[in-house]
Amino acid sequence: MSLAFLALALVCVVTASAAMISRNLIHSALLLVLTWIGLAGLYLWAGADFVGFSQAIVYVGGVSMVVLFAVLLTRRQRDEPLVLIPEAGVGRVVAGLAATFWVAALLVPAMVVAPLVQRAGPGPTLTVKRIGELLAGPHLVAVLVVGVILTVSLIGALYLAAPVTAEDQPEWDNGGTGRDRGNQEEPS
Amino acid sequence: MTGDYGALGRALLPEGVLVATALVVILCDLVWGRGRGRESRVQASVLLGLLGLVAACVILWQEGVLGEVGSGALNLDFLAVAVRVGVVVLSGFSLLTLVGGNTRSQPAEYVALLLFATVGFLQMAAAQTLLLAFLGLELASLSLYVLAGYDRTRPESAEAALKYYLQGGVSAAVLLFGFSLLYGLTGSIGFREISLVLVSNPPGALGAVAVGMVLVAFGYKVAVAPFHLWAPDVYQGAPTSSAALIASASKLAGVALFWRLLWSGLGPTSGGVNLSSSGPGGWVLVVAVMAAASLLLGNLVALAQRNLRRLLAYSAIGHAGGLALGLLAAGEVGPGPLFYYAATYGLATVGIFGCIALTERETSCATLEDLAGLWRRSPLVAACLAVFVLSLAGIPPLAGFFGKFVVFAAALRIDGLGHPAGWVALLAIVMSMVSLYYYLIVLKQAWLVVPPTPPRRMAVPLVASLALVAAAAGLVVLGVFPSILLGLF
Amino acid sequence: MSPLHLCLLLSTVLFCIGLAAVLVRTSAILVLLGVELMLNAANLNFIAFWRYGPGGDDTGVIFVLFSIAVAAAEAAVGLALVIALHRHRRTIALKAANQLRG
Amino acid sequence: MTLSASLLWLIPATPLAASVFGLFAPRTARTLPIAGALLGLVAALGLSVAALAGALVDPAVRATSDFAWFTFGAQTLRLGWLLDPLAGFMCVLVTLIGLLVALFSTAYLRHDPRIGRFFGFLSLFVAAMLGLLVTNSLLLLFICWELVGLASYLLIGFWYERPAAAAAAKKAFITTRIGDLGFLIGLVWLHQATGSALFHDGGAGALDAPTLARLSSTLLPGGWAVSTAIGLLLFVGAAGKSGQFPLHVWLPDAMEGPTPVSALIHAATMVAAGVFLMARVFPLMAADQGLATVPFHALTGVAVIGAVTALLGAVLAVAQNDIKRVLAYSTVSQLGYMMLAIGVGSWVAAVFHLITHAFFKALLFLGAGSVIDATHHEQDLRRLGGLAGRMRVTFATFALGTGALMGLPFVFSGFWSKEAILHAAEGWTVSHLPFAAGLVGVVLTAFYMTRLVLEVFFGKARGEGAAHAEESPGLMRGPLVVLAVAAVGLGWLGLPNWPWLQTRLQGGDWPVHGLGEGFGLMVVSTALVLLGIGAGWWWYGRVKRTDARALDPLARSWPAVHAALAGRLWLDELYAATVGRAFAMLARVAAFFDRWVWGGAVEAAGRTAETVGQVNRAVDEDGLNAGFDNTSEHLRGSGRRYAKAQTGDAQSYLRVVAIGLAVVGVLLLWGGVR
Repeated sequence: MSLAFLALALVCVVTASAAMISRNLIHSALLLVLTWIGLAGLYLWAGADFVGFSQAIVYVGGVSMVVLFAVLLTRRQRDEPLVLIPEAGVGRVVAGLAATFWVAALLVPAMVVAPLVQRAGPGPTLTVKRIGELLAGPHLVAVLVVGVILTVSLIGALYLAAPVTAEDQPEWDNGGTGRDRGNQEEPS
Repeated sequence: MTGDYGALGRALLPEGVLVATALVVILCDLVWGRGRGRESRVQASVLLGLLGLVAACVILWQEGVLGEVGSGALNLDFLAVAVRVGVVVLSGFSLLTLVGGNTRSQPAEYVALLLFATVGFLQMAAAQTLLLAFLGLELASLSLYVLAGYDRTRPESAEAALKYYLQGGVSAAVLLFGFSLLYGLTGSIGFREISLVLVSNPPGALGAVAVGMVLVAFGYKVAVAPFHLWAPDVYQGAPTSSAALIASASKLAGVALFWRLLWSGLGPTSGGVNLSSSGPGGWVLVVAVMAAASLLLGNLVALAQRNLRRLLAYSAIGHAGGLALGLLAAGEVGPGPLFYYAATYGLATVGIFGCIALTERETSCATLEDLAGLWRRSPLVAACLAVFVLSLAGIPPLAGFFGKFVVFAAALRIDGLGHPAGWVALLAIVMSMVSLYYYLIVLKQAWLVVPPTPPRRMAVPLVASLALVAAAAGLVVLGVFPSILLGLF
Repeated sequence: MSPLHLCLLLSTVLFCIGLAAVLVRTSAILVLLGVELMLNAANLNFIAFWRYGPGGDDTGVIFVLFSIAVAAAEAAVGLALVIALHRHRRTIALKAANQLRG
Repeated sequence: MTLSASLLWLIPATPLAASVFGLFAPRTARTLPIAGALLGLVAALGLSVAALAGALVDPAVRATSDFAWFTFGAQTLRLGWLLDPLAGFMCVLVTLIGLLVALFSTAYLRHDPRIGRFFGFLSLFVAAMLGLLVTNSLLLLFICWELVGLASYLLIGFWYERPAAAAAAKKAFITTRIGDLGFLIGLVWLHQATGSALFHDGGAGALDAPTLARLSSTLLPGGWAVSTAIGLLLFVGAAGKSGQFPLHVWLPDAMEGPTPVSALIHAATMVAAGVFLMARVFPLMAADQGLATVPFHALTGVAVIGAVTALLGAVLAVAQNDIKRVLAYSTVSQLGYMMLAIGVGSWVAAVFHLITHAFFKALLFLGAGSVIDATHHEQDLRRLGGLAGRMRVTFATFALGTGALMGLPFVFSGFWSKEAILHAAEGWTVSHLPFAAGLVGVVLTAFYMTRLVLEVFFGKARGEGAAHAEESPGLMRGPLVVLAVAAVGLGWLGLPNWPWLQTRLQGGDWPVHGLGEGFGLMVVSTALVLLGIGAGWWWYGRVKRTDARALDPLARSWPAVHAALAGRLWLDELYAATVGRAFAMLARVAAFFDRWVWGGAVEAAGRTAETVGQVNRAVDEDGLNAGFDNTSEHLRGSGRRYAKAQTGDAQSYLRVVAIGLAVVGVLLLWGGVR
């Protein structure tokens, strides 16, 4: 058991917890970037170099940027003192933590007692060339599907995030929010 | 390895056609549609999309059963082909609801996303590794999130999409975690290899957690209680044709995927179909509980609904219980009854959404009261609606009755009442009686109630009416001659 | 406790932290980040099992590569949806999205 | 000319074609659907007669013709047609009465703008009933059974503008669905136990002797035979359709439909289906008779319910003021007699009575329709009167029908069929209570029918409608005369010493008992009829009613009894208080569990008190005076309570997912994923 692992694990847990507790959205996002870096470090430590670099590039370089964009775009006013998250009510916090507790109570013992076979000695190595062969061979279908997924997310995200234009208005207005009706209880 | 590429190319041809069509639709709209009226752009996009779907359907039919391709990643067995044809047909009907419906902006992107979602369904129908199952699920889900939130003018649409997304995202994360555990337990991601390892090595507590996580995702995808909560909100808030797609094709593909995953992958953990030897246990028991909860909850809550779409959603939750029951029974009698139930259910649902889409062109179609006098506005739509609703209610000789019959009979055939599935089947029979009450309320509104203001006749586009009649006729024909579908298996 | 068990424990802890964020935080963006954390935890499992597990093949690593891509796509769509919500309700508090009910 | 079994499907197919034609014909064409329906019925009648002729060539032989409906894997589901004298007689009965009712309706509904649709539904109704009769498969029988229910729903609710009609249609549909539930469960069970959906299949069918031996020898926990349980479940279905206690509540309300529909429902189609089903599956019902160890025989249950219904219907008919309601309760009572006959083992007597009853009850209903039509829709006995002179044909035929229903001796058909039933009941070894109930019912029947005739046709007209009534047109009188002839003459087909009908139905010898053997019983029953007539005359004949508002003579004598009877013994209210309450409690208990799982422990704690409060309130508030619809309202209320769990808050949904994951995981661990 290496010290490096413990250190990285500590970084991940601490930053992730802090990110999830912080009341400032920007702080949370930045702390989470640290978590991602920590995870990338763990991958490197385990010998999965390529995955580690991918994690760093995609998350630290990509996802975090998208998050920051979203944070900035959803500020109410330009001069708003950075996005403070409203307090969750006590009930919500307690109910949410209770639910999490039950899941943890299920998962943690199962993980700890699992009788797993472990490989002795040094871990496997995986070269980039081998990854390339795998992607072009047995996992070719998956590569194609991921391509489509990325296309979908590109089209979808651009469409959804774009501002509403005049073209969006329906030609026939049938009372817009009409679908809200019928939720109310009938008088009984 | 290179020899495999040819077979793979053939197997993926339908997907390729759909992706190409999607891109062509967008391009065409950019080039040809510039400056044209919205109606013609919608028609052009739908027409192109439909062409793509028809082509895909023909190719699927022509190719038939190809067996395993892509190094065992996909298994194009008989069920896969049947489900693939089924989802393409249901996607086609969902697309057609766009013609009659209250048209929205940027139809080309909408059609393209619908086609991408169909590609996802096609993957789900054939996936035989955890990786492709996950990717197919995600492709379909991501497209559906966007489709659900496609109406940018209505806050309900955004809200529905966000709720759908959040529960979907959590379910996907849970599923991925479960998959990682399965990989760890068996050292493999192929369903068959997993099954082989699980037979010889009991998976223990970690396996229970992994199976539970898979069941969470199953519950989400098919809207089985208690993972159904997104459904009413999404049915209500999403654009009509998106809701139709979510309710029909997505469900059929989900059922097929989880049938394969649970039986041919996790079969050894099912606790056995024939429990008489070992006593109840495994996921069969849990799915039975979920099915019972769904049946009770969906049908009872549907009784209280005044909103048509929410009523449909809760009835869908009830039917999801039936699908879960069919999933159990599939271990004994094969996936035939399950497929029949899911396909005919999807057809009836997509038909009802078609009727809603046509109705809300001119007036709002939200509450049950909005249906009042439908038979005066359009006898054709009202008649088709009656067929769809009665099929859902399980009135013979429509396909819905037969779907229920084969599933219940199959569930009882496992071991009569000696098996939990038998009891759930009994409950399902009782609940199908309860469901009749609210289905009749829908029909009463459409057929008997006279609206306060004299209704105008509504204009029904020819294509839309043809589609409705085709769906209704399909339900009648499949109900009278069920061997058309069942005989295949 | 063996390294594999420690890795699993770490991933479980991360999974639960993510879940807690999803269930407790009011900001839709933070909820999305919680989901991302849960996905990351699953990825960590794959790597751990690849490194220490019984299997001989490399599919675990490949799986992680794909899931990273998918997670990124999911994040993009999710954040776009949050922006869409914000457009209507002028807030990203999840509580604002409760018009559909019953 | 005879009709082979393979062509039996033509019999239901002709009215079905007519109904499709009638429903899709343009609304302006009024005569086309009528002509189509009449033509279809005439053709079906001809085919039925041919089929019957074929069946009578050798009554002991059952002709079946089966076909594979679909094949699924190694399994093939076969359906088929079955021709025996039972099916033949019933087909002729249904088509003949259907035809007469249709003829009557052409005149009765001459002013209705939707007469085309009416005839479409009517044809569908008859077609479904015919399909039910000629099938060789319980599954196909069930499908037709459901179609009969659907068509009756459409016909009872034909005048949907009237809220009472809509409510009655709903009530009929829902009540019979409760029965259908039993039927469906029994059907699925039978299918699962025998692996065959066919009745007769060369030894492998569900009603063939080897299968029955297997079913009756398989025992359930508690010593019950499987055949007993399945038989009782099927009887629940038959009880729903045939208006047996306690599922009879829909039948009187079904009067809201047009009167010809009532005639059809009460005579030949809907209610006959239940009796027919029992006759058809009689071998199954009787399979446990030979077993001494079985704690309960299926037929015993049938006999008891039949006796209760026979008595109850007659009692309730006494104090009704609506002419159609009196007749409706009388139908309930007569159906009770039929079930009683089946219960005591004489299904042949039941079918005999079914046939005679079909004719005279159709006659009585059409006669009532004639009165109602002539008096401009006056149905209240108290506002009628003195019609004997003005409507001679109607009166004469109605009187003949009354004689048949009472069972006036020797001349009328009802006498002979009722005698057959009472004779069978007398010989039942298990108990004599059903026999006694049958005898009491005879008195009551004579009493209420005497009252009906005296109030409607004698005395002086007490309302506007009755004062200016004129005889109905020829198209209405014609069917009445035909039915009257049958009501008198049909009984001669099944005399005790010349049981032609019985031997044909049985397919073998029927024990002939000469007039001498049954003579004592006949004397007793004749005396009872005379007693009933005398009592009726005592109360309603001596002093004629002169004012519509005058108190009922019976109410003057015994006010408490009359009030109880007029309130239909508060059975509807009892249902609301028991069934409705039970559903509500169930729903609340379910809602409680639901919340507990959904909201997690924290939310549940706060809401337990609330749930307890709700249960409390329900017990307090829901008094005994709620109506039938409360049952469904309770169900909806529980749904509404569930729906509140859907708070709209996305995070509460996600919490449910998390809790659900934990619960599923625990369930899996507990169940033991091996």
